[in-house]
Amino acid sequence: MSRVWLPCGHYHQSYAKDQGWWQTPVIKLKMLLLLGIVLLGVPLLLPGYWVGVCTIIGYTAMGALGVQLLIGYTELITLGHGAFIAVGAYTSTMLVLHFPWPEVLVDLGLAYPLSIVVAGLFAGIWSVIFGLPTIRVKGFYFILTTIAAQFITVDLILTQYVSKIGGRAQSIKIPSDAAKIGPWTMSGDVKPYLLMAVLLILMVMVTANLLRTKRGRAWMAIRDNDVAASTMGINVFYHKLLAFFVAGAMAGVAGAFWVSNTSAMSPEHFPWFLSLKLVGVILIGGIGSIHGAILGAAFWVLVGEFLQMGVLPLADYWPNVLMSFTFLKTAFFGLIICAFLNFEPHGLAYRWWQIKNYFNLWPFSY
Amino acid sequence: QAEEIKIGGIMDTSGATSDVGKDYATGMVDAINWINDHGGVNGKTIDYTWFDYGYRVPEAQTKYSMLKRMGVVAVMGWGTADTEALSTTVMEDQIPYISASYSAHLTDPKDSRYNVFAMADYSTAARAALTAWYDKKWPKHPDYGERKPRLGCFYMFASPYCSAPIEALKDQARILGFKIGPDQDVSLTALDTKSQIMAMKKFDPDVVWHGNTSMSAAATVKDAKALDLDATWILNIWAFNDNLHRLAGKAAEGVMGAAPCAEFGQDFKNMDMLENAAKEYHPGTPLEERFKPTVQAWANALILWEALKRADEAGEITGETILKEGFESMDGYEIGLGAAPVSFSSEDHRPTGKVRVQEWKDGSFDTVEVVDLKKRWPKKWADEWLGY
Amino acid sequence: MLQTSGSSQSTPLLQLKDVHMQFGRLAALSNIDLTVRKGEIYSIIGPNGAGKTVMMNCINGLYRPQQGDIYFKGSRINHLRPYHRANLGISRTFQKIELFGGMSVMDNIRLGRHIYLRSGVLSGSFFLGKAKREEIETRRIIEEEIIDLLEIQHIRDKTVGMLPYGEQKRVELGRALAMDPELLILDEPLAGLNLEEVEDMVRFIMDVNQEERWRVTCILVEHDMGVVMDISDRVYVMSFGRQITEGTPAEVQQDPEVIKAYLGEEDIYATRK
Amino acid sequence: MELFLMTLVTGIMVGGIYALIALGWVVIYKCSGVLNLAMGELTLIGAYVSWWLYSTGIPFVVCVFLTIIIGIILGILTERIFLDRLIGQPLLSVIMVTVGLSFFFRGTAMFIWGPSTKTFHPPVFPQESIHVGMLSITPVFFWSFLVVIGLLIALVAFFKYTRWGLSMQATADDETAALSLGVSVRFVYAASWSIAFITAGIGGALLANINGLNINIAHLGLVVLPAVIFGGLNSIPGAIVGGIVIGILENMTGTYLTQIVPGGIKTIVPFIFLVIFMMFRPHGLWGWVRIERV
Amino acid sequence: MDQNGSILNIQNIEVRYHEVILALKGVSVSVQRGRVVALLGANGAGKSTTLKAVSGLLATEDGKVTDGSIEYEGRRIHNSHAADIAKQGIIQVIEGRKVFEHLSVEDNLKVGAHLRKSGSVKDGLDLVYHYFPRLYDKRGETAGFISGGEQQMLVVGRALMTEPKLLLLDEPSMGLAPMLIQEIFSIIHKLNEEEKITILLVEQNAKLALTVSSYAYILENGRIVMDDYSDKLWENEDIKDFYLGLSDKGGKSFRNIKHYKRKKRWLT
Ligand SMILES: Nc1ncnc2c1ncn2[C@@H]1O[C@H](COP(=O)(O)OP(=O)(O)OP(=O)(O)O)[C@@H](O)[C@H]1O
Ligand SMILES: Nc1ncnc2c1ncn2[C@@H]1O[C@H](COP(=O)(O)OP(=O)(O)OP(=O)(O)O)[C@@H](O)[C@H]1O
Ligand SMILES: [Mg+2]
Ligand SMILES: [Mg+2]
Repeated sequence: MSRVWLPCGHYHQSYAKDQGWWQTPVIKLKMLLLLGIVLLGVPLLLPGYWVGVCTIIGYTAMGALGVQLLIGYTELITLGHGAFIAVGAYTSTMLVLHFPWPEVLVDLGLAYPLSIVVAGLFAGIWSVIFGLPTIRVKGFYFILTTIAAQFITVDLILTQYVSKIGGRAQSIKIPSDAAKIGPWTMSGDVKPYLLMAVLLILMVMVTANLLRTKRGRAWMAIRDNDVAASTMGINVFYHKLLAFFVAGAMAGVAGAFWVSNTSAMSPEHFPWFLSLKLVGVILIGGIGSIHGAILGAAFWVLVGEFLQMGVLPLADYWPNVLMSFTFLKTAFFGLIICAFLNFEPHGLAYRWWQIKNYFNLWPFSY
Repeated sequence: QAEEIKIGGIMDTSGATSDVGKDYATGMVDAINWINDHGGVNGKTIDYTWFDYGYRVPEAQTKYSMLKRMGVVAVMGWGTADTEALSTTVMEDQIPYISASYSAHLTDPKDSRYNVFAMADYSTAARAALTAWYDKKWPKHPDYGERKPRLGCFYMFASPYCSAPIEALKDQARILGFKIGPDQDVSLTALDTKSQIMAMKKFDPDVVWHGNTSMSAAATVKDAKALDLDATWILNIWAFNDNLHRLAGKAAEGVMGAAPCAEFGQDFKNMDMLENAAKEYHPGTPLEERFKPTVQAWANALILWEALKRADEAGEITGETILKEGFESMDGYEIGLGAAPVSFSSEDHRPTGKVRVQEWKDGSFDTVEVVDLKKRWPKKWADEWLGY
Repeated sequence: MLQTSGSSQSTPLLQLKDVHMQFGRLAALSNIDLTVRKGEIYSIIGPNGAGKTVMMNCINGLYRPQQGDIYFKGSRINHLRPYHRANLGISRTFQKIELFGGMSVMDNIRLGRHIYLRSGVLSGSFFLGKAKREEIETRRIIEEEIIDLLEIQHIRDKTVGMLPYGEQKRVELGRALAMDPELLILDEPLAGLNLEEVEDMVRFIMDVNQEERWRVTCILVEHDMGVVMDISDRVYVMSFGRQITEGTPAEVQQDPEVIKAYLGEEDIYATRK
Repeated sequence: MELFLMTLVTGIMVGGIYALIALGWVVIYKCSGVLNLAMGELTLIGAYVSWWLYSTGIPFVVCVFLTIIIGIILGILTERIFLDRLIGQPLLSVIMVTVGLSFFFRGTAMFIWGPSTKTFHPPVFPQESIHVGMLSITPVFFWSFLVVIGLLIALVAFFKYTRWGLSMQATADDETAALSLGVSVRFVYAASWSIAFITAGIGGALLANINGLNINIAHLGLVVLPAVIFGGLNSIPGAIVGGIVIGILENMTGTYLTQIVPGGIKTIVPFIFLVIFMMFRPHGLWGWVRIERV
Repeated sequence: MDQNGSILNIQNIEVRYHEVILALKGVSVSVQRGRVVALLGANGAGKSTTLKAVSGLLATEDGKVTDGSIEYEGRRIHNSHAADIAKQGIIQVIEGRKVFEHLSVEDNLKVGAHLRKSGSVKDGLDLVYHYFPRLYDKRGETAGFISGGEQQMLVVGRALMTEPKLLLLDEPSMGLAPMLIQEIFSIIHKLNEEEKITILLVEQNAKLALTVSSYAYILENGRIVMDDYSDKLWENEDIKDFYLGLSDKGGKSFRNIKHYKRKKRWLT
């Protein structure tokens, strides 16, 4: 297989940048602006529906970030990441609903936030279990293990056993006041969105930091050349498991977040398609880039929305075929993915890099 | 310009269940158009906006919130997972949610006050079908009176729809005095079920429940015939339709099932209305391609129509009035279409206890018996069976 | 030209005793005995397919010989995995460049310092405390000692996959040096370089071998006889997995068997037409 | 004993169907190193095309033949339109394109033919089973088994004895090097997709005869993944053996294990088994061993 | 050098990678039919890029000829498909020993014969085995497992199997034992003399390259800085100094190298 080497690591162009987050005033300004948009702009300016869409984007991005870590940074191809989101979601649900929390904690609204943490840890550990075969199995053969993770976790354990806890089979009802953080009940459009935004920002920060320190570099080394990595003193197996843990934990947090955005939890929230979608998201966004995961999620969700919107007006003119249009929508979505990868095989993040490079060289391209 | 009533729809026309979902969605559009062309809701027209959610729960959630934003007063829904995922939300928003999932879980107003549907829920249907067999077929069996009848179950354990009525079915079997054999897991996409049939043969059942949809039902029925499993098959609602005999051929002979409503084109009250509407609003789709989901869609549309009218007469049309003045005031409302009259109350959203049970015989569906569970087991109906 | 610092050179750093490595029916190494002393440049030469790379792989743990023992600093390391041996101070470069193609030059070299970094996942996640301090320190070491030594300032932020071959070789050496190794295995470091680059590379090797800061013992696998004969302290010649001879460059050069199996009659580096 | 034998035979027969679809998967992997996640949809298209032809009154054998021809055309078109620009690009991108293709194919097929369940009318194969001793075999399965064996021989011969067979494998190994030797990678892609379309077409046509066809046929594309992995991603005989082993395994579990461990275990046990199996053979039965040489 | 009779004519090409990285800034090379032409230059000068531009393999690395033209026997070939170019008889031996790792040595060679008429495959194999007996010993082995030098022989041998008209050799001697280096250059010489293959040679071993070639170009930083007949270059002081290492008074040893650093580029 031939490979094109692209920058898919992490960059710090100057000595100083290595030390912190916001170095120059310009970057600081940019970051603040971005934060402002994310935390204030979106919830205040967008209509509720679009806030909801943004929440879905964020949820997708949280899942995709873990997949990015595994595929984009460690080259552990996973087609079963949905399983760990599910584990997180169920852990949190179970904890919130059935765990005998001390009254104080419930009153203070800490039960749910704590459950998010536990969900993250538990999903991380669960994910490590399915990472164990990496000690021998590599490449595409490994994806079988991840698919197994999906089926064993969601289709067997969650569906058959966990879902039946607490009475009604298959779907566990989540009362609207179950997801409570401090005094706020997570309901409506804006509050779940804000929770999502905070969690996502945190995750991006953690990922970015990990990637520029020891562990992250080790992951990338394993991705690029695991034999060489082992001769550099990197314990390849341990680091793979670590990647699984971190990615699984992020998925778990995403799942726990989902609890605040649904009123019943059932295994059908986490179909295999979800896992596949997460991989699609990072491919569209760009392999090996953090903002790729977010851009990809936005692209995926928004294209779906716009296609949906595009079909609606047609209903008035052509009601007969509207039904068939839903298939054209599917087909079109497929076409967009194909076309996208044909013209941007390295994803959105790569185009971003190109533009930056172009401007760096711009006046003097020689 | 007449006043408009905004109704939303969340349908699956492109996802995993689109084989039946599309027909349902089409029928729904027919029905709403027809309603608008026949007086609307006391002169007001219905403005119906629907989305395809591809059988994906998160999408259903965003679609729902979009509909809410548009100001709909009621939503026509589809699958079990998404309906349940939204049930608390719709209760808070006070938007009645009329689904094609007849899961019995949705019938307890304590948990899901705003969920309604027009036909016997899965559990009631399953109980009725088994009872009908017990009433009509078992007495003709050579072993009648000598031993307990034996029941075996085939269904996909992992699917919510398939496993939803199992508990109720087994409960009913115990009430009627059946011996219950081991369950067999059959995937919705099973190609071949010979080994399950062989395993079931050891138990030698008299009656077998199949809880999936038509494709895997056809596969099991065919294999059962090939392997001489001599038992009567009872199929779950979404399996017992015209597709069955098309797929299973001769093996479909004698298969039973609950038919909470009629097949498309069968001679029942209001059916002419469906046919005319189908011809008028979707001339591109030949009538042969319309089947039961269309009828099911109509049934849901018709009860909503009635509820809207009642709400309108009581004053103003809002989600709350539709539920309270509309649905919950219905007592024995006749839909026609072979469905039993429906009643809702604020304690009980089971539409009916009365189910028609049919069998496929000589090229048509024959009614075996109309079972009225509510009348037969009034105490259990009232105290035990709600919501599972 | 031998013996610059007598006493330390006599201590054995690495010993292979009767090492035997078999792939299917092919004996890639048989009865290999050799001793590399501290501080020397020890060259291994032999025709293509002689088993040199296999031997290097055995030393740093990528292969496990079926038989025989490997001692490093006096202790037996047969059972240790490669990352473990790296921790002990064995580092290497590869014949067919094995860089981390998607990462920048800096990050590649930083990876060399992996074993010296101690911070945990948590402090790494938030880039606080120890992790931050360590990173800055690493950066300093790399900038001041390695990048400066190898003269690769101008490419340090480039992705290595895009660099030309010659520069990649240099980066690879930099990465190996970042580990502050005691034993540096160089597998054909000069292949594919032109004269000027060869000279540079040789200079680096000499530097790290002799300068007080490094004092690295080197095992050099190379086909460039001009360099091997000039800079090695001792030369080990092998063919078909077996030792042919061992000795000082001058001795080896004269050995008829070596000439027959490896060097050939002509001196290709001097003659024309 | 009878139960065991029946389970075994059922497993083999169902395995034959898996093998049929697995073949297409392996061919594409073998030639381009790409995991084709659209395999289910190829089967779907094959099934619909042959059903559609049959419903116009053409004899079944001719239908299958025409399906094959249409498959070849579609294979070439797929390469031209969707994959040509991706030659030399990262494999994962190509894999994702197959995901895009799966949406595209599914949507298009459903747009053309509608989602409702279709059946071959009149049935092509007799619905009654053939009885051999105490065993009973559905004719469709029997035929597909024969087809699988035929395809196995044809494909193995193709890869072993033809110039293109070798060059295609070389392409999967190193595209750039193959290009530099004048192997047309576009042709290789087109050919491999055509072959996949052919096997999917035949497989789909037979499959649709079993329980009719609707969108759920696409599901099979993934069910066969364990089979492919078990056999080794680039081994044609491996796909067949894998298909059969997985078929048997599923049915054995279904028969003997579901009672003990209830719940969906039938489709899951093959995965569990495979995860364990791969600890001993990380490249399946006959897959290419990953070369880690420095 | 006159343009007539040249089989390959590269005129003032500019090559970009990823649309932004400019690797060649105007390179013109002309190769006479039946000659060996050498391309020398420091690392990163763009030698490999030039060859890839000719063979069309640039596309696989997201590179493109953005200016100038490449003509082969009068036809413009730049930016056409690599396989089509190969069909016209231009074969590149890629640097980095890209063997088909999972195929056996003999199968590797057979893939090389892809463009040959089927009958002559055996002749091709005989020829390659004749030149590289070592490959004959290893013919059944999986190519990924043979030694680096053997892989180098294999890629050169594989290219010979294609019966090229114009052979683009990228560092053929890399990693070969001294004896084999002599061998491979005599093979290059023979191929040129006996099989009448035109060769464009990129080689770091300037002495040998200038020995076998009749004309040579020096590439620095994406530009041609000097070109002349090989004999003339051999006499050139700069070349002697930087490429041949002959300018020093005799007896220079690599040991003493550290005492002087040289840095000179023609144009930068
Ligand atoms: N993993 C392996 N599996 C099978 N055979 C191997 C393996 N590694 C090496 N060999 C065989 O061992 C022999 C020695 O290979 P090695 O790479 O050590 O040669 P070398 O001396 O480094 O030659 P060169 O100078 O060409 O690099 C080769 O003939 C090769 O075929
Ligand atoms: N795939 C690529 N992407 C981006 N830049 C590249 C790529 N390949 C080469 N380059 C750049 O093009 C320039 C020329 O590289 P090239 O490989 O042609 O050099 P070379 O003369 O062959 O060097 P060497 O002797 O080291 O092989 C270099 O500066 C390199 O950074
Ligand atoms: Mg070697
Ligand atoms: Mg080069």
